[in-house]
Amino acid sequence: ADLAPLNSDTEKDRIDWSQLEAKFGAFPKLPDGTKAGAVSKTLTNEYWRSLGEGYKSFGDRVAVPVVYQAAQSEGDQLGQLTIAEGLVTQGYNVLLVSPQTDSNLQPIMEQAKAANVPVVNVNDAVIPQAEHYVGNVQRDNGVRVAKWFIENRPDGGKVAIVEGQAGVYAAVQRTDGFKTTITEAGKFEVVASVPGNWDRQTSYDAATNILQQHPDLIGFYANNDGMALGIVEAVKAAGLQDKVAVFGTDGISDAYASIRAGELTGTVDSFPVLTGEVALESALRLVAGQKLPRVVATPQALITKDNADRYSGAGDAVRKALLEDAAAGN
Amino acid sequence: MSVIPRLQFEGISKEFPAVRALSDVSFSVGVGEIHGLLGENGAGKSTLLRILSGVYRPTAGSVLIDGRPVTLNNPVAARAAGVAMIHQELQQVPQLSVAQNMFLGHPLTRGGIFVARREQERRAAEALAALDPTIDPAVPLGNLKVAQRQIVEIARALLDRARIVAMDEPTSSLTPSEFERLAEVIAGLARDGVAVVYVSHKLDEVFGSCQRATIMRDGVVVETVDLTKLSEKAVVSMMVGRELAQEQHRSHASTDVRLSVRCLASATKVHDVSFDLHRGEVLGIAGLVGSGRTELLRLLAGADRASSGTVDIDGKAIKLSNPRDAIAAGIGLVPEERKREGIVPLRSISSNMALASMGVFAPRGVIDHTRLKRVAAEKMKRVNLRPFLLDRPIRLFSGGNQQKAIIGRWLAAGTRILLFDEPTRGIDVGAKAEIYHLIEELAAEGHSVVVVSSELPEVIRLADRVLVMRDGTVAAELDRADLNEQAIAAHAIPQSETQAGKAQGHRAGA
Amino acid sequence: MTDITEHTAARPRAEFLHRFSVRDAGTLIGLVVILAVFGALVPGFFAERNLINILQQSSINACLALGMTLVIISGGIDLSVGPTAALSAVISASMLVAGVPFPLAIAAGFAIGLVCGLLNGVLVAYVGLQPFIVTLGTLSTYRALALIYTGGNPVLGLPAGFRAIFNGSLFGLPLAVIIVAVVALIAWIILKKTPFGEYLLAVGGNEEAAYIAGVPIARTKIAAYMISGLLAALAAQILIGRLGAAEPILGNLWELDAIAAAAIGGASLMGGKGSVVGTILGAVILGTMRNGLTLMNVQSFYQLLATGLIILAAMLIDRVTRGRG
Amino acid sequence: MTDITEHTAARPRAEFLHRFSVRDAGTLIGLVVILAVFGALVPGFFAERNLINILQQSSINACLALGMTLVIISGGIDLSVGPTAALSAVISASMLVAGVPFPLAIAAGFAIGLVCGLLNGVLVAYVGLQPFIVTLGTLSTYRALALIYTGGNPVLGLPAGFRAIFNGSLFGLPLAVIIVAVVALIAWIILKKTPFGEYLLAVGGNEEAAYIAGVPIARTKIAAYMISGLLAALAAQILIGRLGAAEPILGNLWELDAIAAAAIGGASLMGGKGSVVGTILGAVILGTMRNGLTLMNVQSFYQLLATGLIILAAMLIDRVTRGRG
Ligand SMILES: Nc1ncnc2c1ncn2[C@@H]1O[C@H](COP(=O)(O)OP(=O)(O)OP(=O)(O)O)[C@@H](O)[C@H]1O
Ligand SMILES: Nc1ncnc2c1ncn2[C@@H]1O[C@H](COP(=O)(O)OP(=O)(O)OP(=O)(O)O)[C@@H](O)[C@H]1O
Ligand SMILES: [Mg+2]
Ligand SMILES: [Mg+2]
Repeated sequence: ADLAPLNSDTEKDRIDWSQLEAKFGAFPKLPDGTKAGAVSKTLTNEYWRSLGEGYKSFGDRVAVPVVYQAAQSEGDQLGQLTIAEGLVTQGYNVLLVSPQTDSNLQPIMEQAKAANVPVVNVNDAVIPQAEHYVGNVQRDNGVRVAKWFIENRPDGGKVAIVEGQAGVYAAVQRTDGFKTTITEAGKFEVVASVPGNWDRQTSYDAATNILQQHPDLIGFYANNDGMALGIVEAVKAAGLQDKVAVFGTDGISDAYASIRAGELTGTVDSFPVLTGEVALESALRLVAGQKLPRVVATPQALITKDNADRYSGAGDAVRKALLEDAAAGN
Repeated sequence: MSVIPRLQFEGISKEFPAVRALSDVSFSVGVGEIHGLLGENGAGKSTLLRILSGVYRPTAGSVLIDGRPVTLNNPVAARAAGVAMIHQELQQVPQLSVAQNMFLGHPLTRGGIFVARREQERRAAEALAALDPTIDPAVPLGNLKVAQRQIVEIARALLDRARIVAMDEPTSSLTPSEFERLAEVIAGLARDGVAVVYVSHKLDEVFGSCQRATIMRDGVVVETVDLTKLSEKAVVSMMVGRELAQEQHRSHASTDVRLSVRCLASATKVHDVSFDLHRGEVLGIAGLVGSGRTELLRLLAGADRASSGTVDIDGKAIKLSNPRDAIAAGIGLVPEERKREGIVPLRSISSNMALASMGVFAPRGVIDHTRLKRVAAEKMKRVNLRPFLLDRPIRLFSGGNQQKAIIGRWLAAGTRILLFDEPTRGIDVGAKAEIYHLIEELAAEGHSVVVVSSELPEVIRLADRVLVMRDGTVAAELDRADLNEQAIAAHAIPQSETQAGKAQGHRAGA
Repeated sequence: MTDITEHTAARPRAEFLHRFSVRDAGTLIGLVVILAVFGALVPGFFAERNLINILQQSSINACLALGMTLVIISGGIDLSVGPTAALSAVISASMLVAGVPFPLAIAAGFAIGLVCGLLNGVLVAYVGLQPFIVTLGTLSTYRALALIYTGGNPVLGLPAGFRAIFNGSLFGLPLAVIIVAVVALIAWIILKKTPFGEYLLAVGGNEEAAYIAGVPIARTKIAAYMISGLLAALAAQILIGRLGAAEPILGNLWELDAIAAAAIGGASLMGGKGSVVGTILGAVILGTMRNGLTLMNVQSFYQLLATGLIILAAMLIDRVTRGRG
Repeated sequence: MTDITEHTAARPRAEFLHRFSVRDAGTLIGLVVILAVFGALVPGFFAERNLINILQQSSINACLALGMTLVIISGGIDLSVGPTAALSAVISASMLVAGVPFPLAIAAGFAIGLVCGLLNGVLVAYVGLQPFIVTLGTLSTYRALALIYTGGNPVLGLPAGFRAIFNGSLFGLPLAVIIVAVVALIAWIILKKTPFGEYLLAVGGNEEAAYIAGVPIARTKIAAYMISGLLAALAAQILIGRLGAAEPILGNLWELDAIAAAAIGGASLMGGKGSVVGTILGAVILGTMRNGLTLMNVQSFYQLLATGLIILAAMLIDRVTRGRG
């Protein structure tokens, strides 16, 4: 029987990452020689490199070798498919894939099934046929930033969005989450929602133009941190750094640095290292024969100057902080 | 000649932006007539024939075929109307084979889908047979020499079995004996009732083949004349609008050796060539097509690299690894294929002229345009450029005037040794006389000149001394006293007939 | 220095054929070297399964590169193949999802490809704009249309029957590979045996001469772009059959791979020159390289480096073995 | 039909100048139309501040496009400008962060640009490979080197003093704009007034004739690529000055914008033709468009559509006003 197409944000069969150990016990023993293969979008983005670090650190902890490959650019759909097919033929016991788009790794699902290799879809684009998904809720990303504005700027005002590449899943979801939430609040007006193409320079130029037209703007939301850092420079160049709040997404280290320096207002960290660890843990539990729910939700948090230190320490400290958050129910 | 002419031009005018190339041109060509079309460079001959073949549309006037007006909006329409044309500039695709070029635009097919290559090649070979049976219709056209390509172009026009064949300087790179074969072919066409319009700067060809000719000057018809009743001289003066002084050869050669070539050889065509060139001397080089003359000049001009041998100038050995070395040593080449090797089509006359002597015009790194203009005006006046428009892109000039600009290039560069490869190919009598005169003047000023030419009268007219080349070596050296066509031919043609038959592409040059 | 110094000998027919196969042989040698290197470094590289993978992974690029080759031979270039494919894909897919019969939906996809090519061709041939800039403009335009049509969302849930058409196997070879092989054969016949092939070479080789000879310049160019569009649409059908979904952002950067394949295969971007066999070899070289580097588990930055170096190396090998491109 | 049938006017000097300015006037009309449209649709579009914004945002593309124009005139193309800029940026930036004095770090960045251009030039001019494919290869290679050098991370924390160099203003104009204006002036002088300019036009116009006339073909081509590399490096310095960070992925798809600007400005990708004034206008057209569309808050899909259509429209206006490119 075919699975219903997965919607990672609304799927009922889900579990929060913090519950894994409670529900399924300590990490099980694995068959000898288990090895995992992983493919992600591109290493030119720190987010995906951090995800790989998570894979590696958990792999090291449980002595499972992990091969981590990535396509050459975010647009390279067939290249990523080629890589994934290579991993299937090479006989890994489990695959972790972060597809470029919802469908470009579709054939892998079938090939892997034929080869009896479980596949875990990790974050971002969602393969509809995916049996297992580990990741956060993309839409929630934008929602969190919108909520910050609603709380911290009670008078409302003009805001602008700088989007990622047109048509990319994460960009569409994040933008939509922010736009819908903030519009429903009533007092805000989204005066611009323009493409930044994941590109710092394009975002800089777009922000300059928007600020010039709307000097009374109160904030920007960018679909990733690179773009947000470009916007920060544009805001500074326009001399509006005290009036305009700028939010990014991903929580890359430069974003933290900028937040601490008081330039970037905030970012939504989705903890890629932790996500990598959780994803590999879930994948290996599958190899060990456990029946996990279809979606394992990983954490994210809105980082601002106030809480930056709490989330940027060593891996274990962050893990602890996030477990506390989970227990507290955010 | 029947009552209704096969071809009539009625009041044809053609204006290009800012240039009136033809005004009110009318004349007619009868069935089976071979009609000469004469005029200086830029007189408008090619423009008229391009109108006939549908490449240009006339600004006014009409073309009648067999008494009926025809619309010739494009080459296809002209072809359908029974017009075949040999263009002055070779219009060929080097990547395609000879046969494919000949059938381009109207290939023979099998079932309308596949090109019938074999059949095309067979028919192409048939058409080529009368002109040059050694050309293989299956080789890529780019592999042929210019002369062979021109023959292919002629053969292509014959394929069409047209009612009108327009030939725009079909023999510009052919030898006299090749012309003879062409003349027979043309006569055959005329016997079949084809009207032939024949443009050539070689008056003897026109007098030999045509009975009537139309003479044009500056875009208008001067007169349509009966050639049997006029002398060449009279025709020439009608063409140029003045009397052309018949100049005799004058030697300015001194005994100082300027250029000394010893045992020069290239990897391919040239073997063991040695000769001296004196100050003020005009040295002719004659030989059959493929005897290695062009390649020898290219070696001297640094365009190709020699595999062995030495070249001395004024007693000093020079290195020739590229044209810059040659230019620095005072050597300049006026190449054979003007369009391909001579001009930069989009650039002006001045720019084309100045290209080889930028250092002179830009002593401090920035071009002194006033000086360049002045020198260009001076040099172009000297070579008598017409029209005298120094800033006009060179591609819009007639071939003769392009050639003058290239000569001007070397004058501006202060070149002392000039190498001319077929200097008057496609150039009219007036300009030809000017170029001869120029060459002599240059010699008188102490320049040394080498002239490669397939036209023996030209060699004899100009040269103080002639080298005859055969199979890449100097077969003979003839002093002015011994200079005549028979003597040259005797040395140019390979000794044994069998050898000549074997060597492909060797055609009798005299 | 330049090709002025070297001139090819003029010789009879045998030489002509010889000369041509030598060009493709240059590309073939490049491929053999690459295969040998990977074969030595990667265990199991020569496994039948992997070789089939390489062919399958090269098939889409080969399909596009064939159309690109014809356009390049005609003296043009088609940067819009990716977005053409995307537009064709989303329209076919949404028809399929809406229950339109397969042949009709596929035909509609092909029609889109033809129309996209027609527009490119008309702008190049009749309006006289530069091919690079025309197709750069349509690159954005077609992509935008695909995005607007779908609202940026993928079209999911293609019927299994449709997917089977392009996903099957015949004689142990994936159908996609066979389809592309047939296309290559047809392209070869077109180029070598038909008047249209001659026209393409003539238009790219010497447009003025072609015009004077009566070659229908505009129609020839337009046909080349339409074929390129059609093959982009075919590639799109194969891909959505494989993926089971059509995305508006499909085909990103396809043009560069297709041009690289054609150029490695000996096509000259100045027009008038190109080879079907060479292009196919070029596409397989690129496919092999990706496959091999992945199997060697080369990190993506180094893969990028290898891609660049191998393109350069392939051109160098080609240059050395067959003379100036 | 083809350019055989129509020919541009020919007259003495006045006409010559006229003819040239007519070409650029075509591009200028395109710009004026676009300005007028946005002026009508966007309130405040003509505000001085916004016009300066447009110039500033066009300056980087203009800088690259100038180098591209010289390369295109010489008959080549340079697809590797973006990665060249990236490599130059990350190396300069990491030197700056390490405390190397500004002049030295900037000089190192320029040197990188020159070396990248040199490599392109040598492969094109001496080895005789096709420019498109050479620079396609180096496009990947240089990008990979930038990524490997930085491990994919941006280089942050550029000294404020350095940033001030490129971020300042003079006479109310951003320094970047002034720098690029100076570069344009130099390029114009090079093209119009120096032997090298004549050589570029000759090499692109008829390489063989240029060779016989003693033009140093190889050196001319190499110099064109080196200038293109140098200007890519300059663009990189301006950009990192503005953004305060150097990313290895900087300059993605810059080559397409630069080529579009040059082509809109009248450069012919067949070589031998191109104009500095036209290129600058082309870059400003593209910059104006981006600016105007952002101010109009056009949704991203429709922005893409507009980009495509405006490139096509600019070429059409240009074509109509100045005759066949
Ligand atoms: N396309 C064109 N545009 C502008 N002027 C042109 C064009 N073609 C020819 N001309 C001009 O028209 C005049 C006639 O040129 P045409 O080529 O017909 O002369 P011609 O008699 O064939 O000369 P030649 O003997 O050198 O071949 C010349 O002044 C030439 O410069
Ligand atoms: N038998 C031949 N068949 C075909 N091509 C030939 C033949 N002989 C010579 N050639 C061509 O001629 C070239 C060398 O001859 P070269 O041009 O130096 O002679 P040439 O005497 O100047 O001839 P031309 O009078 O045509 O200029 C060779 O490169 C070759 O392409
Ligand atoms: Mg003529
Ligand atoms: Mg010769």
